[in-house]
Amino acid sequence: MTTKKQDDNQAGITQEGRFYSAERLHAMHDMMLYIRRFEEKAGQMYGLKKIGGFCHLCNGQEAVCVGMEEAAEPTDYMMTSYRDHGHILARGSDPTAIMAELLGRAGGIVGGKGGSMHMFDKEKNFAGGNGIVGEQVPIGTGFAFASKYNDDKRVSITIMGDGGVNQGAVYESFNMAALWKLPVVFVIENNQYAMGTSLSRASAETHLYKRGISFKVPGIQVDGMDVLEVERKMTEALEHARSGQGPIIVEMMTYRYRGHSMSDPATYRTRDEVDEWRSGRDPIVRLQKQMIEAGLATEADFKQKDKDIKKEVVAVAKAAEAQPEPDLSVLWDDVINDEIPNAYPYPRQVG
Amino acid sequence: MTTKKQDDNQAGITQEGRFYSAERLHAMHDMMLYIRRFEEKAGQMYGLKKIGGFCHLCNGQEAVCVGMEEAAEPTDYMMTSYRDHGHILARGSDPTAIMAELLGRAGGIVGGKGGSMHMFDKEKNFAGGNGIVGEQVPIGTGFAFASKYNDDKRVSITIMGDGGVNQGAVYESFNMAALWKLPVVFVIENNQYAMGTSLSRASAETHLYKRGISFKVPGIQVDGMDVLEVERKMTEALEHARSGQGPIIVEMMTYRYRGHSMSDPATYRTRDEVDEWRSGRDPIVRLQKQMIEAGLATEADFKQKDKDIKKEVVAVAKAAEAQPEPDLSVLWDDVINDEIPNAYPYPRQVG
Amino acid sequence: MAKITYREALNQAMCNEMERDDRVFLMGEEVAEYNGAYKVSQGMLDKFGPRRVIDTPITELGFAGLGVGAAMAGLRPIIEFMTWNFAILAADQIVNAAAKMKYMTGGQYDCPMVFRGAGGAAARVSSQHSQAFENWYANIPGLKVVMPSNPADAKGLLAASIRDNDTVIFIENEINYGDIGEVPEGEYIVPLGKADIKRVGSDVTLVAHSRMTGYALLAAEGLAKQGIDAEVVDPRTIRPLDEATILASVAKTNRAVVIEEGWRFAGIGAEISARIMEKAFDDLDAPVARVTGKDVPMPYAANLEQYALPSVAEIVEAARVVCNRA
Amino acid sequence: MAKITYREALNQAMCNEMERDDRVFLMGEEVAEYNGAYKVSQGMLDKFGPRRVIDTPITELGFAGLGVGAAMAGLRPIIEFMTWNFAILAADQIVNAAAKMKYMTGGQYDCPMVFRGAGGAAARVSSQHSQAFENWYANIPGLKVVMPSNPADAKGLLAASIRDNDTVIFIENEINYGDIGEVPEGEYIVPLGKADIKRVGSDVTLVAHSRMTGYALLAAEGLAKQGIDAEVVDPRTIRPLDEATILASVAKTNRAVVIEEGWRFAGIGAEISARIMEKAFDDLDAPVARVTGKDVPMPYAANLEQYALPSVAEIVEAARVVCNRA
Ligand SMILES: Cc1ncc(C[n+]2csc(CCOP(=O)(O)OP(=O)(O)O)c2C)c(N)n1
Ligand SMILES: Cc1ncc(C[n+]2csc(CCOP(=O)(O)OP(=O)(O)O)c2C)c(N)n1
Ligand SMILES: [Mg+2]
Ligand SMILES: [Mg+2]
Repeated sequence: MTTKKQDDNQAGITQEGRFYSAERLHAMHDMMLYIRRFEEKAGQMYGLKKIGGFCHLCNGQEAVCVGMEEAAEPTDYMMTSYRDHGHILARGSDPTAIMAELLGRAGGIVGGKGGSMHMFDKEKNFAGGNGIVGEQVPIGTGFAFASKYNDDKRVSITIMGDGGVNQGAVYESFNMAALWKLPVVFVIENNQYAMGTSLSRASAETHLYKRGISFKVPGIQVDGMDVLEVERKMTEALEHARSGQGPIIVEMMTYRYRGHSMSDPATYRTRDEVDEWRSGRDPIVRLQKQMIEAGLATEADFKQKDKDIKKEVVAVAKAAEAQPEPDLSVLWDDVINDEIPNAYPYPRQVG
Repeated sequence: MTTKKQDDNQAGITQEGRFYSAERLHAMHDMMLYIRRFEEKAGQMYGLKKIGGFCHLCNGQEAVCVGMEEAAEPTDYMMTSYRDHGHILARGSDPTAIMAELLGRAGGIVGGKGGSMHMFDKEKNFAGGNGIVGEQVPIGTGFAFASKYNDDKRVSITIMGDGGVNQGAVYESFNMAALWKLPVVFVIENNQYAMGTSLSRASAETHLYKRGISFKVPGIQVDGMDVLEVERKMTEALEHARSGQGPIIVEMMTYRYRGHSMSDPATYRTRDEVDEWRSGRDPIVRLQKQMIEAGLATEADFKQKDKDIKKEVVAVAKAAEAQPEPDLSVLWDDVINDEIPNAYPYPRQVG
Repeated sequence: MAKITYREALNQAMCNEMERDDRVFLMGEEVAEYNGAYKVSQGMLDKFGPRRVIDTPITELGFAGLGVGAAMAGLRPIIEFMTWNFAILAADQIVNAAAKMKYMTGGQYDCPMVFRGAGGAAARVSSQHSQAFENWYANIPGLKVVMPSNPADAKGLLAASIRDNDTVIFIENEINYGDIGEVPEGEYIVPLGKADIKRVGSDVTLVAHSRMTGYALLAAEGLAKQGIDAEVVDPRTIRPLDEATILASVAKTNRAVVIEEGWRFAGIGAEISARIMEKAFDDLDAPVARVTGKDVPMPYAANLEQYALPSVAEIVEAARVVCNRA
Repeated sequence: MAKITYREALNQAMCNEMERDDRVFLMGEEVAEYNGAYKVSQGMLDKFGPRRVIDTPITELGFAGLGVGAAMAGLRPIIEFMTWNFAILAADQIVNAAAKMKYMTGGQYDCPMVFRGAGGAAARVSSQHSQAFENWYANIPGLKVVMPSNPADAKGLLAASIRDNDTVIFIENEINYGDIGEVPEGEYIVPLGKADIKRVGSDVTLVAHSRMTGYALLAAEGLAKQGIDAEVVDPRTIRPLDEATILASVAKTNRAVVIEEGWRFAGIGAEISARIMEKAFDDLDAPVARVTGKDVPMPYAANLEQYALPSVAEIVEAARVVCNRA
């Protein structure tokens, strides 16, 4: 059970026995829409070459980001791959700092050193932003180890993709987490593709929630296009981990509308397939419909909201762009903590 | 079905509907006993410091070595870890060359370069002898890939331990082998311990034949102390792989009587536990009993056989010891094939 | 000669060798249906079919090891790493298996295979995606390390590497993939272990490989304007190293600068610098200088990234210093 | 001062630090119930219990990464690799995660942890178990690399490494585990980044780390008999390197030999040799010489193994050559 308040006299929606207040629904909706618009803006800036390197959007996957965050405690750790914008926005990190990071500016969330793939926010317990596929899985297991060591009831939410799930370190992690009953929820964002490789071309067992069976890690499958289901199932999974029962796998069935990264035209998918997800199952439209049906909002409200968010995002982008590039001297910052001044390579200098 | 002949009019034993001729039973018995005595000799030589480095004996596990080999075709590939003496002896490699290798002599099976952990015999399709735990598993999968590529109906018998099975590369291999239906039999020698770590302290799922479920690799469990059961189940597994159905896991339940290596006193096990396996389930004694019961041999026959084998082994050890050390010049041999004479590091010279 | 890209040159080498020898196959992430993350394998699936051009799951250690086994069984794998940054996951199979297999088996088993992919920094891809690991592999007996700097060398060296009977670490450069140059058509082999003088000069020797060869050539142009005539030597094969060509150049110029994109400490430049001084101590009029990547993980911001990498200006400056002209 | 083994000295350092700081824990294969494959952690499970002394499955990449996460979450892991040969499986977590974490996160997350275990060749353990990887890790910004050569340094350096707020690669030596020496009792810290002159001399500088320091000291004895007075410098910390101490020695002796057990190409010796020549070119009366492991995988046979390793005789010979006495 999350500690968030629930009030049965309030307006809201009850789904599968769980009540969501209008306020909470609006918050979830707004965050999903914010992520959508924020990333569209990022895509645009990438097209203008203001953002460099690799840039991976999560358009279509917003319900996963937001529903998980709704279920989690702020003290729970969260870490993921390079496809990290949505998750860190949902965590509540400063959008201007995130946009500034994309632009490589001084006020970027990691000072311009990481870019799109390496978003971190320690204050919010968001631990990346990892560029090596699968690398965050043992690391997330380590956060869970620390929670158990400190007995602090925090859970590590460790996110990977349907491609990343094949990496050997994932199974080393499953085994250790199960053996030591570590409080970790392994989330698999199954968006059906790893770059151009469809799930069934890379995985012998395509039901990814079953990937823990060989290690006694239970798994559940979730409709990742339904933010409320994500919230509910994630709440259960967190409860499982938090209560000392050990790890659990949550497979989120989802889809990315865009290519793998900004440079991928995604010709390996049919237009029909993309349309089926984008038009038929979009998580934002779905929640809007539910809220309208429940009389919690009108189409006009959402139109207005969209306008407002777009404006906000434009302002964020402007503010970020107005920032200077990092000072060249920061090149030498944060390589290590304890610098040893009289030994080579000498701190902060060439040669 | 193996291509080995079976003759129902011959003397022999029928078990689970499968007939074993007296000749074949003797051969299996003799090989198990040979391995036992050979390794005891190796242990003795190690005690005398004639053998150096690490030396891992397979006392107790002989039925696995011999039963598998009985089931396999000579063209099937086989590879294992550093605990390799029993397997390569069962494959039919020259015992003198194996003993010479242990002694670091010129006539060693790999010229004295590998020692106990790195036995190879390409002519017999025995591919090691690998010292990095788990490393042979992707390699074995690669042999199977080559067999499929060449459509030559060979199977790769890829052996690992109950400790090695936790390595991530094993699951990367399971997945690829299942995805591409590669002809590989993954054999797990479950001798209950990885060095001093008992199975349940290292593995969340201790039924190791289930370790493929998450990758759609089927598995079976075998009494690895019964050479006939090993032969039968392995025959089925090979047939599965050879017929194009993809990989299969065979968990061999077995036990090593000695420590992990010659330097391990194995104090982490109770004497009772060791005795239960050694006295109660020894594969050689078991087969002897069966053969005596079936009137195929007498106790005296086996006593004589043991004497003969011990003599043979002594002769082998003598012959190996009589060999010179490798010539120092071979240090520079076989680093690469295509040497480039005028480039640094220069072939066959210092600096 | 046709003008083609570095990427196309690599593609030609692979296609030619696969036509010649059925044992050669290409395996890696996205090499088949996607035609390669960087399009190096464009069209190869169509040409050779899924038996010989194989997409893998994202399991570097697994498919590298699979390649080792396939090579031991008699095939000649080309294993593509999307970049060498990811190959670090497979280092065990490369170093403990492939490199040692022939030795460890007393000569019984060969590992004739090529591990290839992009090394060094691409543009703005940050710390985990911008590393030069050639010094790691060049340290290891049993391996050869090859790094072409232009399209013709890319084709000739890759063909030679595929035909070589040892394990070759073939490190390409993502920034160079689009470079265009004259490349001989048909079969073309550049032998391994031979350096190439990319520019003849008399005042100072610039030793530079991969992307840095281009930087050294630009620096040489700049130096020429300042009256310094630089010779540019591209080792092409890092291990084994054609030091005779380097030493002959230094014997002529008496001065040397070694340039590499990677980090300085125990890098390729350290080896070449030490080697020149060990072997040509008396030829030298000044200590050998090194220009290398700065000793920091690669940052993302455009200005920081540029600062972290070696620059043409730094090469010019280093050359001026060793020529006593700074 | 008590005379204890190198192994016991390491054990003392870990126990002291674990008593001081509850955040410190030890994890690795066989470290707990078995008391360590090489008995370095003898008694620690009894002393600190299974919360803080943890046996792992054989999954180097996994538990190295687990350590990285635990360090990011505020603990101070000591991750033991049974040997550094197996750590190659974990290189990705060390190089792409631990080393870069502070930089990549703009200073937000630290990785204060020690990766430790035996490096180099033990006795007769053949090619896959006899490798020196210090040059790999010394190349990487974000890491420190520490290699003690005697019991006192082992204790003092390990304590300093555990207290250090960065990721430390701590490479022990299996052959040295049984060495006995005087070791200060109680808290004892040897600061990182400080070389130590193990023998004062005036004719030639021998730079040697880890097991090779002992070889260099034996060589110095031999040289003394031949009238050559060698100074032996042990860097102790490889990265960052106290080159000032090395350069001061060379300024005095004008001659240097660098010794390492590992392979030559782009090894630690390459860096130190290049560095001495770059920085002390005019101090040198002869080019710096290197004595290294032979460029072959390590063979098993006793005579071949001995031949493959650097020998005291080779060090003596190299010193004679640089002193023009050969
Ligand atoms: C170890 C490693 N191998 C390869 C890559 C290149 N790469 C980046 S993303 C990606 C696909 C990952 O797909 P998935 O795990 O499904 O995540 P998604 O992108 O769909 O979110 C690949 C192959 C990498 N970054 N790291
Ligand atoms: C990657 C790696 N890690 C650790 C070791 C050290 N080591 C050698 S054998 C062994 C135990 C293996 O146990 P298991 O797989 O059960 O095989 P068994 O020895 O029982 O046959 C360990 C940890 C190694 N050789 N390689
Ligand atoms: Mg995906
Ligand atoms: Mg075992």
